[in-house]
Amino acid sequence: MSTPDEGNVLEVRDVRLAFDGVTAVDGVSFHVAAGELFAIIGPNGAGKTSIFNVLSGVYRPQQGSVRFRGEEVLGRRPHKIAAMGIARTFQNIELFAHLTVVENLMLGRHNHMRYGALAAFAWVGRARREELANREAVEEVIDFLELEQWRRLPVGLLPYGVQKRVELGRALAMEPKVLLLDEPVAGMNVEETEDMARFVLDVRDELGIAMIMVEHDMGLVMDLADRVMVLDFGKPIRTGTPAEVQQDPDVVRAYLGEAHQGVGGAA
Amino acid sequence: MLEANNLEVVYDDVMLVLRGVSLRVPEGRIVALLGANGAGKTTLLRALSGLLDVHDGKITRGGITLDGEPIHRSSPTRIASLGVKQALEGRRILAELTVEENLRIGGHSRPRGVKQNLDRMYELFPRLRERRRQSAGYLSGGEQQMLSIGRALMSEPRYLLLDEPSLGLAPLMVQQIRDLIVKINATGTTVLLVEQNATMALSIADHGYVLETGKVVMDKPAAALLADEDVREFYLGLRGEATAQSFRDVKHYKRRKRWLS
Amino acid sequence: TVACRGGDGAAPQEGKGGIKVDFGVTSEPCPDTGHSDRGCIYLGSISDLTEGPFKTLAVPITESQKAFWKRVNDKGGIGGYDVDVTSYVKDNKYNPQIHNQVYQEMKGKILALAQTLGSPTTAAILPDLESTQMVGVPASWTSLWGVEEVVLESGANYCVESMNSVDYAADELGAKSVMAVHLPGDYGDDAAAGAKIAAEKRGLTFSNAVTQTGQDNQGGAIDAVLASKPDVVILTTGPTDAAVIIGQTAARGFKGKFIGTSPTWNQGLMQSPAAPAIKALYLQSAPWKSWATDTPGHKALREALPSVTPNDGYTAGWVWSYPLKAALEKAAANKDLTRAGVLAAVRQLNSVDYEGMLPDGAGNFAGNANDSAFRQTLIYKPDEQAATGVGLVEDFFTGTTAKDFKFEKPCYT
Amino acid sequence: MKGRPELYTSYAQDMAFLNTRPKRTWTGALVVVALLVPFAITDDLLMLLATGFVAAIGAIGLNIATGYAGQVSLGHAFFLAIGAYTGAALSGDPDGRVLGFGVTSLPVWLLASGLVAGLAGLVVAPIAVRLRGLYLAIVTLGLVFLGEHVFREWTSLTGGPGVGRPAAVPELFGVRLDRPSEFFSGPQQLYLLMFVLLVIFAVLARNLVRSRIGRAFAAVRDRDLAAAVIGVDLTRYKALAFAVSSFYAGVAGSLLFVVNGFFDPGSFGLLLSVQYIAMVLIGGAGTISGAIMGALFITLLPRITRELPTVLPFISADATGAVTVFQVEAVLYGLLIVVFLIVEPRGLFGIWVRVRNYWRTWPFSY
Amino acid sequence: MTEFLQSLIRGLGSGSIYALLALGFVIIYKSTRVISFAQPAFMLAGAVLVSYLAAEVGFFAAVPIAAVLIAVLALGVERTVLRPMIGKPVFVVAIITIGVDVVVRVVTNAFIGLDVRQVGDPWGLSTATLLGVEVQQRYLVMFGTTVVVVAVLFAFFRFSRVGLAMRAVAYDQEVALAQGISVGSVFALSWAIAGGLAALAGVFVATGAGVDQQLWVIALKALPAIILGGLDSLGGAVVGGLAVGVVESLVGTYQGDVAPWLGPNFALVAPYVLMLVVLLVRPYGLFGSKEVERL
Ligand SMILES: Nc1ncnc2c1ncn2[C@@H]1O[C@H](COP(=O)(O)OP(=O)(O)OP(=O)(O)O)[C@@H](O)[C@H]1O
Ligand SMILES: Nc1ncnc2c1ncn2[C@@H]1O[C@H](COP(=O)(O)OP(=O)(O)OP(=O)(O)O)[C@@H](O)[C@H]1O
Ligand SMILES: [Mg+2]
Ligand SMILES: [Mg+2]
Repeated sequence: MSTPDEGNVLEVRDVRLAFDGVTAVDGVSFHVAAGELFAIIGPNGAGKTSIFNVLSGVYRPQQGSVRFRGEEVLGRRPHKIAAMGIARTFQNIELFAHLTVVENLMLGRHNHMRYGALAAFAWVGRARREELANREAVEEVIDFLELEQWRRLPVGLLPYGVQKRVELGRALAMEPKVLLLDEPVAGMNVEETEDMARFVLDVRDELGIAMIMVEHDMGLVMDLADRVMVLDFGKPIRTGTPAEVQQDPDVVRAYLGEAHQGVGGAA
Repeated sequence: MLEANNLEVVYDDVMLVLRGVSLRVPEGRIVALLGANGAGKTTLLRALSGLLDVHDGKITRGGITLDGEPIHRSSPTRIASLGVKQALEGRRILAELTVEENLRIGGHSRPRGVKQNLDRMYELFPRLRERRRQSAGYLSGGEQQMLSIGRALMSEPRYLLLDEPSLGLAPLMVQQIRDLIVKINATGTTVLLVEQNATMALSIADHGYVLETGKVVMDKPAAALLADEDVREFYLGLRGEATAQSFRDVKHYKRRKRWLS
Repeated sequence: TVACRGGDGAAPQEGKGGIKVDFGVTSEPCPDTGHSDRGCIYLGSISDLTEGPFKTLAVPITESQKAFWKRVNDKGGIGGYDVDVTSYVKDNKYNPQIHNQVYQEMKGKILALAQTLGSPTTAAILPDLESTQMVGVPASWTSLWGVEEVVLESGANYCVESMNSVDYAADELGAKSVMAVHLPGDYGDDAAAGAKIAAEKRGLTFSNAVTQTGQDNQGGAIDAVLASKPDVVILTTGPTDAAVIIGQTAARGFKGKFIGTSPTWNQGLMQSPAAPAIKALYLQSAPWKSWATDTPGHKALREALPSVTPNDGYTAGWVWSYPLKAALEKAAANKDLTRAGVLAAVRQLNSVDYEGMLPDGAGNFAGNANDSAFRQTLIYKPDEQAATGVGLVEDFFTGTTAKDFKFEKPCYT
Repeated sequence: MKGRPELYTSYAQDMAFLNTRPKRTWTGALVVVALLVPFAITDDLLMLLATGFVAAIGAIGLNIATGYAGQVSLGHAFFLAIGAYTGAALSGDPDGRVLGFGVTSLPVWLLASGLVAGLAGLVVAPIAVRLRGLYLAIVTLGLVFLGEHVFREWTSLTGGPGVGRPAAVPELFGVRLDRPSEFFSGPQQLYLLMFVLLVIFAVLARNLVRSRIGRAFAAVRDRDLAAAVIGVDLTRYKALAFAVSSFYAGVAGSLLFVVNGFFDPGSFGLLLSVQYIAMVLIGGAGTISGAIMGALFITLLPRITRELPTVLPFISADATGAVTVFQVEAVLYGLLIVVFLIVEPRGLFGIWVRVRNYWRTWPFSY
Repeated sequence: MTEFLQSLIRGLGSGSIYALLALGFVIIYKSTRVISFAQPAFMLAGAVLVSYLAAEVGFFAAVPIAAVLIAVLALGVERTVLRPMIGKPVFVVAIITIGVDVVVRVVTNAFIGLDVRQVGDPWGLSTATLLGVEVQQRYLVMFGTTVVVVAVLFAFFRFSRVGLAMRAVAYDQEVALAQGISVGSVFALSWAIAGGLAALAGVFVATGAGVDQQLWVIALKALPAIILGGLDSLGGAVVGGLAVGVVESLVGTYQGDVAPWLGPNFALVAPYVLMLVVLLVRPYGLFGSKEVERL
């Protein structure tokens, strides 16, 4: 296990989260370095999403600490954490179905605007300036993710794969320092998966944002991730490079399955 | 045999989604249904199980027969009682009910067998047994997927229509589900399998259909589909290539589907 | 005052028989009176006809007024005109806003209001009545009407009636303590105010309990009565409320008497489980005599409504109509059937001929509030034999309190 | 330009208040018609429309909480009442029977009414923030019942039930708008006043809902957990939605009875709350124009049902007959609401969208 | 002490009426997620119907007949105006039920006529002595009937598949349909049961003094009861209904001495205060099931 150092954006130490009877996360520690793509894999119910929920303040763990750029995250409410610079996507798409793509992305920029209710009523001066400026920022994200043709549609009407992309866009619009991706290609067809892979790489290479990705598509994880952590029953059983992890017999037994030697077979 | 003949389906009186689809699911077989997002796969399943109404959809032409008897005007309740059961897309578990209650609901049309079937499901999915008294909504994504499949199996259907069962499941679990489908098929359940994971679907299916924008564009034995070059490119992707490539090398480009031109 | 638009204004003009007219009076005959040679005076009625709390009184009142004016028409009309009270009848659901809205709708087409039911409802149109000089007949007995020029009230108001009831209780029943159990609002508050004034004057202990409509909501009133055990309770509630209060207090051992005002009574109560208690404990005060009384007015009422189930709502509607008839006749005689003319005629009325339904001298609209207040009341008691379920106990009387009381403003303010 | 009517050259244009030409044309035409109406129709209809405009202000307010932020409130009557009493008391006769401070200037008491009601909204917000769906709806209904109790008891303010008090005094720059002036009748003036106020408050609301705050409301409505994770402070925005909604209710409440000139505590019951919810739903939840349409519809509906029986000749005008006009009216009122919502659950706005789409594609424009 | 006991028993008596009403609301809510504002109208209609029937067939025959007839009426309403709304927003449906309420109530009012009507129950205001306390017989009957009805309902939902099916229908109609549950029958059943319960409650309300137009208002007392108990809990409805009755009665008895400044008739709004307090602690009422949410 590599030791935490100054360059880490995120340091998670010994987090334990239990719901009555169920221990979802059991002593998990890891760190993410700046610009790193860190993957978490593990069987269903291993606690991957729960870790994300801890990081974004939805769940409050019984013990442990999460430091984001040196600051403690635990105990803060979700919107505060979002404002600190942690953005995420969700396992089940959590877009605002009645709003358009542009509006969803503008919501991502909620904390980049500061004007209050009175300014909003009048929609002049500061409110107008901020709205216009942020609209430009949003259009850049739209460009980046090639969402132009869907901009004005309510997201509820979009194809599944596009919705996943919009969700990524909303997270990017927040200009986060760390991006949490929960199963970004689940349910996507091959073409969409390949597109998403491209976008994830672009985010890292062009924007330099550190990422944590949870995904069951082993092809994707093994190809993209810098390091991988494997969870089982809430406990990390192995952390290492994709190659190391793939060879680990415990990982094969708990997660990959015997049939899975070599190239990923699951989408 | 469950059969759709020249089926045309319209949503909201305007959106023509299926344009003359014919499909045969012979008794005792596994039939795979592939197709891009929005092709109309789910719509076809809804038509088969009578659930179009809920979505303001209508069958405007063609029909569906079950063992020769037309059922496209029957209520979903009746179709379910005839043994056609659809596992809905997107899990759709009842979050506020417990895991066990969700399973019981699945057995609504077969009240006598509920006890044995519950045990059977818990055997298949030990995770669910651990969580049986917990509100199903707190399950993890994959656990919910198991519950959704389990619920469909609770009524011991004659025809099981599965909509993307492998979505969100861990690789090991995907293998288990695959084995499970083979197993229940062996015990007499006919399966119509909709999948994005074409590799998995075609590896167990007898026959496959490819649906594009509401039309069947391919209708071949599974083995023939697996060998088809187009299918390999569009549904098996990188993994279908002889020499495995890395996702790191992916570039944006638009492919042309040959069968549509 | 209004440019660019027609419809609202009507300049006074010369109508039939050289009478000056403006609003709501036409030279064409009324739609269905069949007297093609007469003109027509349109009167409006706004009443509680479907869902409101006073429907059971409002419907008979409205019917009775139709019969009253039909009789007037049959006996020759007024100054060459028939009176129409059927074209503009509206339901207010006992809601001030609706009352005002329907009033605004009919306002330009009527001369006066043959009925405006309820106090908050009427209050919602009072400023408008005053500014347009429109006269209205109330279907309520609040003491506020005594000071309102445009309102043509009849009979003793709730305040006077309760004073008389308390005096009666003190004199005839030997009561030493009185309690007012009443609904909030001018109806109950007015009565409670009168009861209090009388109790103080007579040196009786007085207590007070406000209740709400609804059979289920009388617990507080019942507890209050049982707690202070007054000799007499002055009730101003609805009929079922009264039945619950009387029945339950009696069931829990209360032995005092109840005196209720007329809206408190409904003959259906004689079939209710509370009937034995009501028969034993209940008395009813009344502003005028009940349906079956033998006066020319009552006789005419019964003849005009031969087939209805007797109900003192009919009596009330009939009695209330006399002053307006007198005013219209006087205005016609003055050759001025404009709104201003009718209001002027009202001021000239020293007394109204109620055909014996109210004593001579009733209906003085010429003087100030104190002079014109009518102060006599009757007492009835439940009687299964009687047509409307009540039989006379005490004929018209004025108690000592009411006799000396000086009216300057409504009692309840 | 003719060829590409919707060519935007800047985001400012795209994000403008009325960003398409049809919107500008239609809105302009509507305003002109509304300003001409007082010279064409009778006073009673003007008063009804004026009431409708006021109701629209209230409905817009409820729509902000319910349609935009998803907080279904049956407590609107309570906030309307607070506004009504604040306005009436502030502008009331200091020597009158009931509480009055003699501040008759309309802008002053209007704003004060809104602020007091808005404050009340903020006070109840902490309770509301914890609750969801129908629990919230019924609890806010509880406010209405508690409010009714207070208003019944506080007779020095309200005049008491069944008695009531005069409404706020509409005086602008020393001119009583409810009295006829040299050029206009009272109802004409009130109509114009209410119309102008409606336009102002509608524009303000429209601005709010297209701002970051409005988007945050929508996010809270559609999925509050996700909204929190992307940075929306749930407590704050739920409370804000309540406060703004109550502010509008307060403003509307203070104006609501100006047309009638009189009101009593019985006016603020369950029925009033329900009417406002009906306005929002019948108009189409989550749109400003829907709220306005819904308010006008509900306000005019009784009038429409009063006119309807005249075309059904078999009904007697008799108050006691087996079937009376008034019963028919009441039944029609219920039936129209039922039938309407069954036919078009998206409300008047839904119908409008249909019509618009029809014309848009006819014959094949755009 | 006697005063307290009497007050308590009166509260339980009227509370059992509220409980019956609350059960109706809850049953409809459980299967449709809608609060049916048509319940007050059904309650009034039930009482009026009995007032006519009792004269013909006697009170004890009239009550079940009326309950069945109102159940049928509710069925009809469900079939005509609610069935088309399956899957539509619940608040729209709730407003529709208000429309239904207006229509049914106005028509029923026409049958009340001008005089207060009587349901002809045999108990009147007669009292019985129970544990040394004098109580009205009708309260005992109400309480007893409610206990029996509740027991039957509980047994029904426990031992039939319907209870679970109802909840499935409420949460997701498509899922229910896919499992072979007849959503229409579940809706119909819940409306019918609720209609019957409303009729029964209406009769009980009317036993004290009679039926008049305003009787329906009492149905609104069920609203704090169902929130107090938890919207989707049958047990909660019963507990909530009784709690509302008892609180109303006790506050009525003692508030005048203890806290007169709260104003007369504070008892009538006391249930709402209780409701607010309970919800501050338990946002889903005493027994309501919590909305499940996770990301
Ligand atoms: N709010 C909660 N209440 C109770 N149990 C919970 C809650 N949230 C999660 N769990 C339990 O914690 C365990 C971990 O869930 P989590 O969602 O983190 O799994 P996961 O690793 O993301 O699985 P998947 O790959 O299936 O999405 C599961 O067994 C789940 O049932
Ligand atoms: N309820 C509905 N109303 C209107 N259109 C619908 C509805 N459901 C689906 N559609 C449309 O019908 C088309 C086919 O949808 P369907 O869900 O059947 O596709 P699918 O092949 O199952 O896609 P996926 O792989 O995303 O599940 C899509 O274009 C979709 O937008
Ligand atoms: Mg997960
Ligand atoms: Mg007078």
